[in-house]
Amino acid sequence: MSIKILFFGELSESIKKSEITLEIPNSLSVGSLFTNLMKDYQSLGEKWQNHILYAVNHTQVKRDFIVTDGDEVAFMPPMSGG
Amino acid sequence: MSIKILFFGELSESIKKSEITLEIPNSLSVGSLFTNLMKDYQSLGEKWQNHILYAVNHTQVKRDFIVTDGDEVAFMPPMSGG
Amino acid sequence: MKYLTKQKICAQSLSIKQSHPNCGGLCTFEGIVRNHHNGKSVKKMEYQAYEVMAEKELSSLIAYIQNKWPMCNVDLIHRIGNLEIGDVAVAIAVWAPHRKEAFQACEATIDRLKKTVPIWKKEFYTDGNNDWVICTHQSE
Amino acid sequence: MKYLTKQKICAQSLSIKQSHPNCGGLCTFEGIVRNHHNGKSVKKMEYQAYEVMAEKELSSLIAYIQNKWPMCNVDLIHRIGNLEIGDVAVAIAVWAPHRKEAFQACEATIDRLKKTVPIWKKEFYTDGNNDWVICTHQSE
Repeated sequence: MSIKILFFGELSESIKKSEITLEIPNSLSVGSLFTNLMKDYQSLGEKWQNHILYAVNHTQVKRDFIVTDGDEVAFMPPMSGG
Repeated sequence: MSIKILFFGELSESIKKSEITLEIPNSLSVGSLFTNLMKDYQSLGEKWQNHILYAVNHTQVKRDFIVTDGDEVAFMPPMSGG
Repeated sequence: MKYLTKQKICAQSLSIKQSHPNCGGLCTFEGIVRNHHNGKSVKKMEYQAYEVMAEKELSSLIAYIQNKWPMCNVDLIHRIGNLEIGDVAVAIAVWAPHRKEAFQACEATIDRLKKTVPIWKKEFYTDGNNDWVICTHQSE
Repeated sequence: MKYLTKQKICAQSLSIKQSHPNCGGLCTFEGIVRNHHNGKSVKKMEYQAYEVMAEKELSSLIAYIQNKWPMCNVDLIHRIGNLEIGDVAVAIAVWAPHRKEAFQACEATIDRLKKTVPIWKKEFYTDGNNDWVICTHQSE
């Protein structure tokens, strides 16, 4: 299945990507998706592991939320608007 | 001695005066001054007795403050600005 | 007159006079003539001040607030005379490095203004009656 | 874009859109780019948003506040893109019949906005460095 993934703020800047589309064979949680994606960026992954916020289709979700085909997933640093 | 007296708000409207100048023989407190002046307006005097605020020369004072020659005394209902 | 005026006022006219590059927050308050009070339908208001003393008290009020919140910058203006529904009676602006102080100082300014500044208002109702407002100094 | 904009903003531009004759108080807050943060000298800021979600969260935020303070009317706007010192990043306006609710609801709006709306800011310092702001959600 096909998942669109968005990165924001420092996270996006660090991995030099703001958006990717991923083909994944099985359903998995947003938390696992993040861990898998961060394998190439180990120190970054560890830094953000406990602080990252997850959104699926513009709604914040917990790390065990399971993605489905066509979802738009966002990995977000803690918000700092205002 | 000569005292200028100002009335404000409902008090001024009720007695139909906003300013008078009074010649008084002896020093007296602003509280006594008010009681004396209100003799002609008994029900009004009783209504305001415990609510009136006193100022002398643009500074709020307590009812036992003694006026002196040339003072500007103000009798003020509770403030309602803003 | 410095803090009193008979002209229309708004918080924005305070803002544009000021620039505080170290301040990250601006909280403003406008007290507006509303169309009802204590269940009565209000048509207009008349504000009367003991002008000389009110100017002095408004100046003292600013000094008091800036002393209590030393990082804050406070400005204000109070209208007197005849006001219509929707007109701004008082406008207060507080700049502060952080927002919490801006909110606190702005609310403290309007709370204290109502207690210390010799201004009185008279309400004119749609039924033709009128009344001086007797302020209980609760939230209103 | 409804609540996000790349143009200059101010609370006054919210005010003039609104008329609430039953409201006696208007409290506004402007978050302004200041020239310092955590001891560093700031030159400018860049605000980035997850735009679709931010619009949705800002709309939800207004609904949340108006549900909690049913007598209040809330409007807001948040700027994104490049901001200079003194520029307004966010402007919030709350009209209420009584002032206490206006202050409470306005402060609650900016507090909650900082936690729920996907916007991030990067500070550019006068020494040439830059950093994304990591928000602790204390008063700032």
